[in-house]
Amino acid sequence: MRRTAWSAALLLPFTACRASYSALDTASPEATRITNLHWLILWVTGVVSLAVIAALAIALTRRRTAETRAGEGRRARAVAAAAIVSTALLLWLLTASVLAGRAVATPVGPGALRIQIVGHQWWWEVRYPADPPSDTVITANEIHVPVGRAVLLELSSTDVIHSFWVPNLNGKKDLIPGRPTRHLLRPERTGVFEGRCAEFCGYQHAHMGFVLIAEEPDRFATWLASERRPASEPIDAAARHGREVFLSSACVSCHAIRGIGAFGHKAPDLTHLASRRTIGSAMLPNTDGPLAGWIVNSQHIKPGNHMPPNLLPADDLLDLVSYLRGLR
Amino acid sequence: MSAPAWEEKERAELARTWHEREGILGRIVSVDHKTIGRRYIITAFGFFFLGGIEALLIRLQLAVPENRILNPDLYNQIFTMHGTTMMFFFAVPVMLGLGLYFVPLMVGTRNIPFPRLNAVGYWFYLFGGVYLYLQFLGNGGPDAGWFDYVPLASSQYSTGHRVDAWVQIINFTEISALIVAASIIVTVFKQRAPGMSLNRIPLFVWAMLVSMVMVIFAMPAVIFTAGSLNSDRTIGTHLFNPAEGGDLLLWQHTFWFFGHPEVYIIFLPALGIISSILSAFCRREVFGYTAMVLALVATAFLGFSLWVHHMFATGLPQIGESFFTAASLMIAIPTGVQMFCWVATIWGSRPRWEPPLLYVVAFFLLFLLGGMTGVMLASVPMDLQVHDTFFVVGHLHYVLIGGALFPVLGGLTFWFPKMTGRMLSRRLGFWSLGFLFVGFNMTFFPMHELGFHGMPRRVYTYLPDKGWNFWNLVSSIGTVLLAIGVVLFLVNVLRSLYRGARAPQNPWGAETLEWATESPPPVYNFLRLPVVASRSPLWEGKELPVVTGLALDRREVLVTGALDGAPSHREEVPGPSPWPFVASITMSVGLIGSVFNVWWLPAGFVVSIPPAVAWYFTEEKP
Amino acid sequence: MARIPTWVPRDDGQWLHAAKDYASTRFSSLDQIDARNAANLRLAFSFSTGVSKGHEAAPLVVGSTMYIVTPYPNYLYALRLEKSAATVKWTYKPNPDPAAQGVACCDVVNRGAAYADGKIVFNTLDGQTIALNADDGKEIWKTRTGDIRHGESITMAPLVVDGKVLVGNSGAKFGVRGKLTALELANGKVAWTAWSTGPDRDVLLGSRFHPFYAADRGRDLGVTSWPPDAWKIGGGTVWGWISYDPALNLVYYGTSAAAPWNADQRPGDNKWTAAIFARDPRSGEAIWAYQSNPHGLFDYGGVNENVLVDLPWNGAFRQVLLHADRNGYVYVVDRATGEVLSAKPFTRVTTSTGVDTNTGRPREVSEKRPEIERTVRDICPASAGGKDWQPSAFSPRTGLLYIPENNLCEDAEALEANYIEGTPYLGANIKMYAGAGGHRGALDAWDPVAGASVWSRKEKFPAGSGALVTAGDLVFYGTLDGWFKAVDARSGNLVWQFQAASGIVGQPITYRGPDGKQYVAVLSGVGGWAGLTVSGDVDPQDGTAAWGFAYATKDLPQATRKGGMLYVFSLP
Amino acid sequence: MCSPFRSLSRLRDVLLLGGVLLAVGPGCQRSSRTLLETAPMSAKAERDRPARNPYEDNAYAMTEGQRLYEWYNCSGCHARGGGGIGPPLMAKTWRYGKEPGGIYTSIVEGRPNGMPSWRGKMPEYQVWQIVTYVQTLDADRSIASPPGPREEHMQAGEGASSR
Repeated sequence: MRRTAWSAALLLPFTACRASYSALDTASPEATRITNLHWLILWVTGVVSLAVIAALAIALTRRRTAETRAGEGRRARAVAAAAIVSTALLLWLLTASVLAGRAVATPVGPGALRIQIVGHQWWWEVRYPADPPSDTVITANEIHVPVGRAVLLELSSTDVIHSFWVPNLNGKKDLIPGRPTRHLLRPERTGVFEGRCAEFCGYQHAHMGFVLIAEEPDRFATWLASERRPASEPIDAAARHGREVFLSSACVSCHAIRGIGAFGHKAPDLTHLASRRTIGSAMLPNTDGPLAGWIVNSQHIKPGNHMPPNLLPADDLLDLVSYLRGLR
Repeated sequence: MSAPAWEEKERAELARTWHEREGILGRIVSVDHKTIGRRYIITAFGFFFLGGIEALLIRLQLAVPENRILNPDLYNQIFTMHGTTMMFFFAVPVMLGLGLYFVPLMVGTRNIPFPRLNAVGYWFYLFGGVYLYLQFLGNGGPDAGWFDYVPLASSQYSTGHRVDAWVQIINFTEISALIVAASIIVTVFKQRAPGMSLNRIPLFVWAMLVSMVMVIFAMPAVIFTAGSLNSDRTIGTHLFNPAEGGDLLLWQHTFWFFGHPEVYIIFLPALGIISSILSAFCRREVFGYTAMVLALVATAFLGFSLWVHHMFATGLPQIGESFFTAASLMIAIPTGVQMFCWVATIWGSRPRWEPPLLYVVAFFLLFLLGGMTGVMLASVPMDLQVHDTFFVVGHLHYVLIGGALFPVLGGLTFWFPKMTGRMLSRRLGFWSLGFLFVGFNMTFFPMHELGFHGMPRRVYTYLPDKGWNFWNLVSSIGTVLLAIGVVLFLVNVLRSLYRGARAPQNPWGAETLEWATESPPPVYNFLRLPVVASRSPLWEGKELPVVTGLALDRREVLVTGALDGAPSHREEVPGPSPWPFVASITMSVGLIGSVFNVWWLPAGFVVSIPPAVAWYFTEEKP
Repeated sequence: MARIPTWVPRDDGQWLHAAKDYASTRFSSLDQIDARNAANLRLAFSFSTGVSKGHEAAPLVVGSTMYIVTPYPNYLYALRLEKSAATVKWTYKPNPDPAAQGVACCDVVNRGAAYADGKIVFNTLDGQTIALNADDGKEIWKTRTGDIRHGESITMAPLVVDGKVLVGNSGAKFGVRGKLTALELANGKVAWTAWSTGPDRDVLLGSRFHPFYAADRGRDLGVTSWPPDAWKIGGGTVWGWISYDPALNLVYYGTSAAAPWNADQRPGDNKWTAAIFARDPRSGEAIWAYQSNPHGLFDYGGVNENVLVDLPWNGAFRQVLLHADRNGYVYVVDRATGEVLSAKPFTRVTTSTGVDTNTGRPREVSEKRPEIERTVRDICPASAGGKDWQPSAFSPRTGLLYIPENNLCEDAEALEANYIEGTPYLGANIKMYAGAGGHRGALDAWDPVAGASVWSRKEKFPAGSGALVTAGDLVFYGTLDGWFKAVDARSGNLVWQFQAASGIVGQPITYRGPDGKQYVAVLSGVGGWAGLTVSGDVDPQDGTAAWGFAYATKDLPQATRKGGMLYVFSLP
Repeated sequence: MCSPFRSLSRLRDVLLLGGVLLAVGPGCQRSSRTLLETAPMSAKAERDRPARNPYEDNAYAMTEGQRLYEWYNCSGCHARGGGGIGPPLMAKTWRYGKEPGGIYTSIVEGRPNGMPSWRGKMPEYQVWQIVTYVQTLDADRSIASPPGPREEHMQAGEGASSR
């Protein structure tokens, strides 16, 4: 639009860098509406500020004039006029903001896709509830959503307050223990968007990210179907041994892998770990090296997180990694 | 020419009556509003430097991605200490100090009404800060952010006595603020110079008065909130435990009901300083006196009505939140009126380009940008995008450093001659302001960009592929320039103390009463209290009429009517006494001890009663 | 008035299995002791078992020998009854694995043995079923059906039906998947196993399965009514009572509550936990099933006894089963089709406002749903139930069902449960306390036709032992603080009582001794879930200890001590 | 001429007072916490394990121990110290003694009467953190130890020890 181009030029210096993960690179009607509101406020307040600065500059540099009653009256009228104009502008911004707010608020459409998100200290549990319950999909730190359909997030937390935020899609909403909240996402184009925890929640608040993938409805359906299946069988002897290592060491006390008898509930569900893009709540790429490093000593990578270091012999570690990498 | 004989005799006798003893003991017993005011300012700047060092450490850690200088535990302590130090131990106390020092002088009286209580107020403030930093040095600093949201700050997720330290210092700093507020309010209403009716009170005094009234209403809210967390953490009540009927948002509501007025308590005195500087350097009364006073009062009222804009993301009902958007936008109007009146004051006057005026110009530029981002944060949908990101960090520093620190530095430069009798160097003043302005903008302007790019607040590090590296580096370099500016200001102050030019009574030709006495003012402020006939007594041109008849052998102040300043009676003011210091020691030990064992609190309270009684009844023989 | 089914054999003065007869009436037609002469009852002899845990077993009398099973280490004594004092004929020590004590949720108890075809069959805590020769105590066969590694133990009394020994398992609180196993009486081989959760082939739901209610019809409901894989650790264990109707050739038993207690972690009906099953004992195929507490919120299991009676209903006698459930309702269910005829509360219930007989589901009160971060108060009846495992007794002479009742309520808060094999899988914080009226227990005389209580005797402590009713119109029961009482079956007046050395949680029986006299026997030895504050040395300062019972019975240690004694009474 | 520091003696006094206050710094071991924990438990380590608890009375270890006490289901058998399946941990006397090394062995080796062995399932530093928490469950719970998490409220009642 004309206005965006103009203001982009004005603010070129600092929007030059890559805008992939930014509130200004919008991918949903809500984000666009908020960004337009942003430009409106920027323009209105910008003009007012420049006017005041100009007035100040002139006042500071103009030659001195005599103290006259008429001068006094002129200045009184100028101040009154400025006050009235600024009040009017603020009223305009107020109405624009309230209208935008109503547009962005959460209308509960019947066809919305329900996703339950539970905030934990420093990772995100994601559940897709279904009827019958056996079709429920449980995953972590990665959210797939179909494009073109409203997504209703039901947010809750089990420990401290977190805040769910995908800059490209919509504002943020807190996850408060004992007080469930709701949030709306309506992605209008496909893409991989990064999300973040935006409320200080302890040691690893900095690395409590997640990935949100908006994809075509059919690809979303195939992803959902694959997530419903139990863990895939290990393909070779090494992977089988890796499964034994998993079941015999500390992993099984916290992690769950559906189908092999690991039901831990205190850490991310690993049934389809290999299908996820990142590990360590969107901190490391999901490849062999980082995964091995993470298993051996996650404290070095994310000091203070709740996963203990695991001193495994080399071959056990390799087999375990090969097993986990096989969990498509 | 030598002063007339009677004046020498009166000065000697007054000096003996209002005598302040030397040495450590003298310091402890002193009740002079100037000594305590100066102490507040110096201690506040001491904490400002500590807070500055913490800021440097934070920026050092965030200069490059995945930096390993500070581990998360230490970083959390440092950013919490930075916030707590700057808000509770610098911003409010420096305003209290300026108020304590200059309000009595500007209203033309000898001392504040409750001098001994004020001494206690300062000691509480000092002991609170010392305790917080001692615990911080023992790796026990609070680490849940300066506003300590529950449940992170509850005993289950913040173990040990870290957050307990934060909870206790709230008692210390807020009690000292309440004490100073009481003293200033009574001084302004009951001890003004004769003839100083309500519409002749200097704008700085109005600003301090309105700010102190806000203190009276805001500080108890945080004392209640911190007290509730304290009882949850130590004796096991469940005020913030949802399982037992408590509510987590109760904390956010009661804290921010104090939180937002707190920043206006810091901002209003700054408005007063700017009015004083502008009237002095434009040699002209500030335009629209009534409008300015009403704007101050309006800002105070609206300040209490918009705290929920800190909580837009907690899922409160949409309609309710938009009320607070309206309130947050409305508060821009009174401040706008003040800025328009200042511009009108400058319009047509011949401003003198001195450092204080430059500080005011810097304030204009920075506060306007702070106001712009403030309006953005006021709107709910916009705030949901930028809340708790570096955008907010940028906004709050623009309105706090731009809106309060620059005016305070301007005020200090303006009043330094009066406080110390020495002029600050003009050249160093310009250099320090230059570094401050450039460094400040280089540090905090990129933060708005980082906020839009999704960088959350209070992160100890960040990944390299997020696109935040460049602006974080720029911001960190900016901090160095800011630090240089502050150091230059300090060098200017220290150098001028010994080698600054001698300052006459009224170096800037200003119009208010503090310039009607020597620099630095004697212990008794005025030989004879001045009588005021207009808003700018010193610009009347003729000799100031004075009040005669105040006793010279007793510490007396003239009590005048609240509306028109008509003299009503003479009141004797208590002199120095060691007991306030003793009482503050015992009460502080009680409060600090209660962190480690609850029974210290009643013990400390009981032990404080004798010194408190003694402080009230004993009279120091001059 | 209701009557005992016609196929129940005439009383032969013996006591061959815990429930006396396949209809589980616990009624004896011996009437030598009656309301008039009961006051003269005196101790005939006593026998110390040498074990000091909860003695929940029912002694058996076969001919002139009495068999008793003790709690862990599960000794089995055969006592010769000829002379005035009991002498030990033989003793069998199974030496179960001591680690089993770590997976016994509610004290290391055992509810007794069963006699059939010259063999004595009983279960051990570590999951073995053992058959001994009744005469010389030689071991005939031993089969392990439970694995303590994933928290499974066995505490129930087996039942021998049609040449098959029916054995369940315990450990729902450890996430153990419930099952009923049938072993061949002759050689102990496993004939069939019916799981309580899982696909239809595991639950043995075949073509003959016709549940009465629509919600119970569907394919693989044991899987679809759970979140994925949750049915594998879903509980529904079988540790209670089994009844058998030879005419209909159906075996009736209940399954315990679902795991974990925190219901939010298992959305869906959680089939077939807290349900009553009717199966064909030969093949194990289920004929009908009725889920009394779908998606159970308060650990209300369905394992309580099903007393088979013929009840006059709308002018005709219907073949029904009476089931006093833990959710506080006495269910009258048609035992041929599984239709719920009536369900009336026999104690104060706040968690539901009644049972909808059209759907068979209780009408839940939503404010009482425990949630994470929210403590729910005044949940009545408490998780231990309006009546726990303590069996009721039915007398055809009075037509009344005598129910040992708990009058307890609780506060509960849900927690996020974590599953680690072999450790409790709970996710709840419970604190129980006395219900309305301050008394914690009672004995109710319940008229199943009218669906109301005729009389009720308040007791200070929660229900201790099971009930026994005789043709002499006497009801015998024991209390947690050690009183063994006999009351008039018609009026409820106390006729006789005896102070035992330790609390009574056993099941009283009566038999005709070799000398033709009627004897009444009961095992005393406090324990079970309610008695853990004594038998488990639980510290009542922690109100949530023993899953909340510590707070409800914190004064029990002053009232009784540990012990283990058989008491047998008779007229002088 | 007057300046805030009228004389050098005044400057000396202030520095003296400051020094005294600084020396009193609590610096208590109580608040120290190490985030990069020791390597997990290996077979060799258990023989020469320290009998003394390395986290003696450390607040961070206490709260971490409490979280692990819940996560590893210790509360299922021992509740919050009152016991149930397992013996009560608030009792005055314990069957295997109360010194930290003994508690450590009970957790790692397990005990014959039903205590499972956690060898290999739990890293060594977590065992020591649980030991630190278990020691706070002693009968006379002193006020100094943190009052513990929210479920403490469930013990409120006449029987509960005053907290």
